[in-house]
Amino acid sequence: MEFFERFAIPHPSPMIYASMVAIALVSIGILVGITYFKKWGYLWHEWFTTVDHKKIGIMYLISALVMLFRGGADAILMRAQLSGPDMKLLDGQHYNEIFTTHGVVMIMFMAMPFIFAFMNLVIPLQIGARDVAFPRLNALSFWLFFAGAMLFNISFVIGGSPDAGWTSYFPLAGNDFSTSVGTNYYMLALQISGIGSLMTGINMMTTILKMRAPGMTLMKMPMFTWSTLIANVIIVFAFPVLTVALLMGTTDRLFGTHFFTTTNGGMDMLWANFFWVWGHPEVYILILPAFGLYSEIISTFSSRNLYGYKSMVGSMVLISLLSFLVWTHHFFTMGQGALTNSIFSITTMAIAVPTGVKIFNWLFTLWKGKIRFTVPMLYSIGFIPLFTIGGVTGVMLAMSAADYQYHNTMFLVAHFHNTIIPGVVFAMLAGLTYYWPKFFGFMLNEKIGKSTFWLLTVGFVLAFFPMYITGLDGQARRMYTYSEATGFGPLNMLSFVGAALMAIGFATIVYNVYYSYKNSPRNIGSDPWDARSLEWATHTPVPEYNFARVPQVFSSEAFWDAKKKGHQLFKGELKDIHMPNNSGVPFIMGIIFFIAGFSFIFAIWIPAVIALIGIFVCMALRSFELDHGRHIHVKEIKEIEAQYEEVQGNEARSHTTTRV
Amino acid sequence: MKELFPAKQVMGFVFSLILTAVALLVYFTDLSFGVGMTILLVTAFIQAFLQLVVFMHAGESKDGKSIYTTIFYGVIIALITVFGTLLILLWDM
Amino acid sequence: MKFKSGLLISLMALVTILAGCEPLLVLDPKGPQAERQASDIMLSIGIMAVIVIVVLVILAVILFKYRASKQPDDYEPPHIEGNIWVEVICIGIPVLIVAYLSFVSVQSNYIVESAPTGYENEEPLVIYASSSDWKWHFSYPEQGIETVNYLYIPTDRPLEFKLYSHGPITSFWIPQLGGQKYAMADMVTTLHLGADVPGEYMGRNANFSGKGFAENIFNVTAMSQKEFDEWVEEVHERAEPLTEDVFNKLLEPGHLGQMTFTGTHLEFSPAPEHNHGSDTDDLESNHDDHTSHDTQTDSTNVETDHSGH
Amino acid sequence: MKLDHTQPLEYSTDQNQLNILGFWIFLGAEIMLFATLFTAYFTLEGRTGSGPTPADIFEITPVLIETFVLLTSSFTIGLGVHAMRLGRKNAMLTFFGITLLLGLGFLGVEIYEFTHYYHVGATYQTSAFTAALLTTLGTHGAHVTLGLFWGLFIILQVKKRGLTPENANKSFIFSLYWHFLDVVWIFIFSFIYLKGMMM
Repeated sequence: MEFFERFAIPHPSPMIYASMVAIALVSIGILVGITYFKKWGYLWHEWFTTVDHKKIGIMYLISALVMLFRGGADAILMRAQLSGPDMKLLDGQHYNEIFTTHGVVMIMFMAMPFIFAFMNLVIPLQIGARDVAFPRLNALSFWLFFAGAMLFNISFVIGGSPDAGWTSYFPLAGNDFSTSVGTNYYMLALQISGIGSLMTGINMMTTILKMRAPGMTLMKMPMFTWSTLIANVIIVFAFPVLTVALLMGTTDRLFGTHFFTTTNGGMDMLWANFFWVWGHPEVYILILPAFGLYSEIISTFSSRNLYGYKSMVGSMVLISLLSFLVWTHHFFTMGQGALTNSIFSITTMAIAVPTGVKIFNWLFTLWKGKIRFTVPMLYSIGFIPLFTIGGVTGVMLAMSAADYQYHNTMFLVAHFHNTIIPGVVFAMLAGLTYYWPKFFGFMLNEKIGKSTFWLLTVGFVLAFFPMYITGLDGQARRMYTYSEATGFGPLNMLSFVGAALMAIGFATIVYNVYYSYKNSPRNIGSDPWDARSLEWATHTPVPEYNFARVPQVFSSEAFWDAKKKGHQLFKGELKDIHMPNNSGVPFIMGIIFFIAGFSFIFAIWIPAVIALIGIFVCMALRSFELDHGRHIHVKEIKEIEAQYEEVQGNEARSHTTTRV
Repeated sequence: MKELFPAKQVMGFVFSLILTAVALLVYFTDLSFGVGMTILLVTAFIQAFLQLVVFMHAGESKDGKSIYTTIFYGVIIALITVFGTLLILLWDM
Repeated sequence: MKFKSGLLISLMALVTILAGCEPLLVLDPKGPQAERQASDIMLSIGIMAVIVIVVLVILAVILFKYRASKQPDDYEPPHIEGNIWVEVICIGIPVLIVAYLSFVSVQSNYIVESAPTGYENEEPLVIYASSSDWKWHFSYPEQGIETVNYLYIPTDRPLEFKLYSHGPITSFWIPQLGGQKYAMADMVTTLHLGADVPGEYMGRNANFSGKGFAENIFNVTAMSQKEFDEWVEEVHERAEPLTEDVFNKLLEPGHLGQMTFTGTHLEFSPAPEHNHGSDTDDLESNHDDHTSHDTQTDSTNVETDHSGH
Repeated sequence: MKLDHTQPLEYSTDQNQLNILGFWIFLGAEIMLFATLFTAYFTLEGRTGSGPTPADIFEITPVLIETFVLLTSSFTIGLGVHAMRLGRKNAMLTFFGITLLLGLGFLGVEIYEFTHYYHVGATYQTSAFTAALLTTLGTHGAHVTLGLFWGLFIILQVKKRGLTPENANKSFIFSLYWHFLDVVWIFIFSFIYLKGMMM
């Protein structure tokens, strides 16, 4: 029986048992449902084996939304536990597990797939390409991310969740102080999804560097493409650091090495150092694509070209370099000398300059525009002041002497949520609303969308602004409880109210999708927002091959110029289009990685070794495989195009009236 | 047979052997730490550059610019990571 | 502009709540280090508030002026690439602000990392503060006293805290006396603090360290040097000596109340060898455990001798 | 498939060019991977706990052999690619074969070296220094091992299917990989071994 004991949860509670049952029931329900409706074949052919960037993007999107709710449930539990002094909703151990998984899920399994979703959905369209550079690698990236996410999410019902914080500082995360397998889950799940992210980085960089439509020079790329390029450069150079750090953490825990232990020469702060060498660039990986989306949206809905294109690009390049130069500000209080702190204090503040340039450029883009307050635009407008507050508190934190007082407090928590929620989450929701019609063929309801925005914004302000104050009043982060005497009670209650509002806000998104699916008209045309870049130049929903003819580009707003100046985007005869074949191997490799990860977590060596061999066999098979892809012939293209034109012909007549 | 051994590659190989021999000076002679490290840094980086240009043909295609940018960007970030970490964890502690 | 007013109302609500409470700990400093930090914080809040307000006002004006509903249907927004002077200003002003703040920040770094100003000529009181799961042990090597979970300090005298940990990384923090610093198992860090005003202050571990982290707090009482000396004498009369066995019991994970002992654990369980920010710092120290133990014991012996008189 | 005959075979299709650029970007990531390992090594080098120091365990002879063998293999694979560009399939295969044999030789010496460390009491679990050393060397060694299999597969494919654009592309990318491993070794040789023995 000893073998099975390690799978038990070390700190069970009724809540966990309930979730266990719920997970089992939902999984069984899904499996039975798919079997009953005979959808296995459909799923396998259309989704599990797909290499189409649009479908992979949609899978990222769905995963990100699911994980948003998982992480959100953690968040609301935390706020509830802290809503009053000496609350007994969660005990210390449970609270620790929850804030750990909240952080990891939100960063690695919500925000990352969310930005990958938009990169996948939009980038090939925006640069006029048929797919990404390595479609099958792209599928593998997704399935590795998915395997990592699933692995991490089963932790709380099998063996116990990690409980050392999303930063997992050693020695707390080492064997001496974290005796359950929780931190193994953290190490392996992040490792697997991290490899997936790295491959996406390589893939996207190659795609953008090599596959742009003719005429699209680097300085004629739309801003989202630029931001994606820079973000992926950061991914390529930051993620290997995480890979190595996780490897060392894993060997410390599983094989008894002494990288981060307190004995035999190990250095605990080396983990913190590596974690932040990756971790700080990571936040720019998240925020830069968000900046790109805002640029597209603000420009579209103020009907203006983006102001200061060159300085926008320059500031992003500068941010990408600076992002690797500031990591020490996460541990100013480690005890290094004043000189080091001064250097990193200055580099950190320096980031405010390019960021400030971007804020002003957005403001000047709005200037003299014709501003339409659609839902994506509301998020973008809300973003500007809220993110400015997040940014300036960042400058405050960068002052290292003062940081001695902010560090590890709720002030810090308020700051990074203040950048990530209006910065990243708002951008993702704006992008979701903005691109929804392109990929699903109908618009999300504006009215519900607006109430979502207001719920989230008011909720956000109520939830996080009080934390600035409690932080300055001495409330440390990650405390599961506090006494009445501290006086933190009322402000934390306010936070809880805000968090509840946000929860309602997120729920309305689901309702919106359902409502719009039922009620929204389908004849929206290919350009419902009167937008400016290439992705709107193709049909809605996008055909498999994206563009029947490769577009010819003359400016960074190719589609706008085509509409206004009469540039002709699509010239020449139709030709056969080369497309990659579907493949089941990425999905299978995802499963093998999952098995390998699981076996390592529980130190069950035989399946671990078999799974590792399986991975190499898959790679070897790939090396020998001959796969030249397939061609869509001109005749077929003509038929598909004709179908779209028929629909569009109907739309053209009602086009002017459907404009927002 | 001769066409299989182009002068460029042979010279590159000989030069890399010479660089290795120079680096070995730090082992076989009694140099101060500073001088030794300087020699190692210089030989290692020349050696790496040699491989990049002579053997790996980094600049030959029309993507040469992207390739050089990527590699140099990587090297810069790598140096920042190495020396930044040493500054934080060893030199200023 | 519903959005603006919503934001303003909530901000106002926060300010009201803020005003209704006691002053925030960090902004109510009782020592020179905390004072410097509080003034830095207030300065940056001021500058940052101006920036936020400027952005808000510009945004509000633009949104009001250029909203589509106000414009004629045939209005075509112009194509504007950018203006070099506008961009120079947009870069220049942030650069100036950042440069100024950097200057202040660097200056403060050196100030908080050195002995507190005002009484720098006094001999500093050295206190070893070490954490274990989830308590604080305060050793006064000069006085030959050790306390658990409470700290008595004299006012108007530099305090030099030597921080390390018997377990996970913790962070020693007394908000009203000054910012925090990490305590780690493999090295000793130094935190300079000082108290101007007698009183009771809250101190805690600020860095997450496991299950009992929330309750990992301690009480700080600042008093005049005379009272402090009296307390030392009293402890020597009344308290039990700290033996290795007792100390090892104390180290077991859990929570304890306040305790007082004579003697310090440094005598039998010395602080880690890598002693940052102190004269005995020896980077080339022997890696052999035995010799380093010996040197450590020697140095603590010297300190015990000091306290002998 | 569109063939561009003005370019060497390995660049001749769009996909081939994508593969080569993509691989260069991957090498950029590898630079960071090894830089991180080096960072860990430099930081932990002096933290030997109760275990041996670098000077205690390093031996110059095996290191010299490894260096020479790997440098030569980097040369021969360069010749292999050159032969490939001349269309000399057999010469190319010979050079690739020699390269792999040299790689095997390198691995053999490295295994000897690891057993030596084991015998003098420098195991993976001994100290932070040994863990960092063996992880860095081991990661490089694992790359070489993977390269041996990869190279073997490529030789088999070229033999079976001839010098197609695809195979030429794979061979060229493999040569990039191999040269890169040599570069990494130069840094290991200089900053781990020579620096360690100098002190």
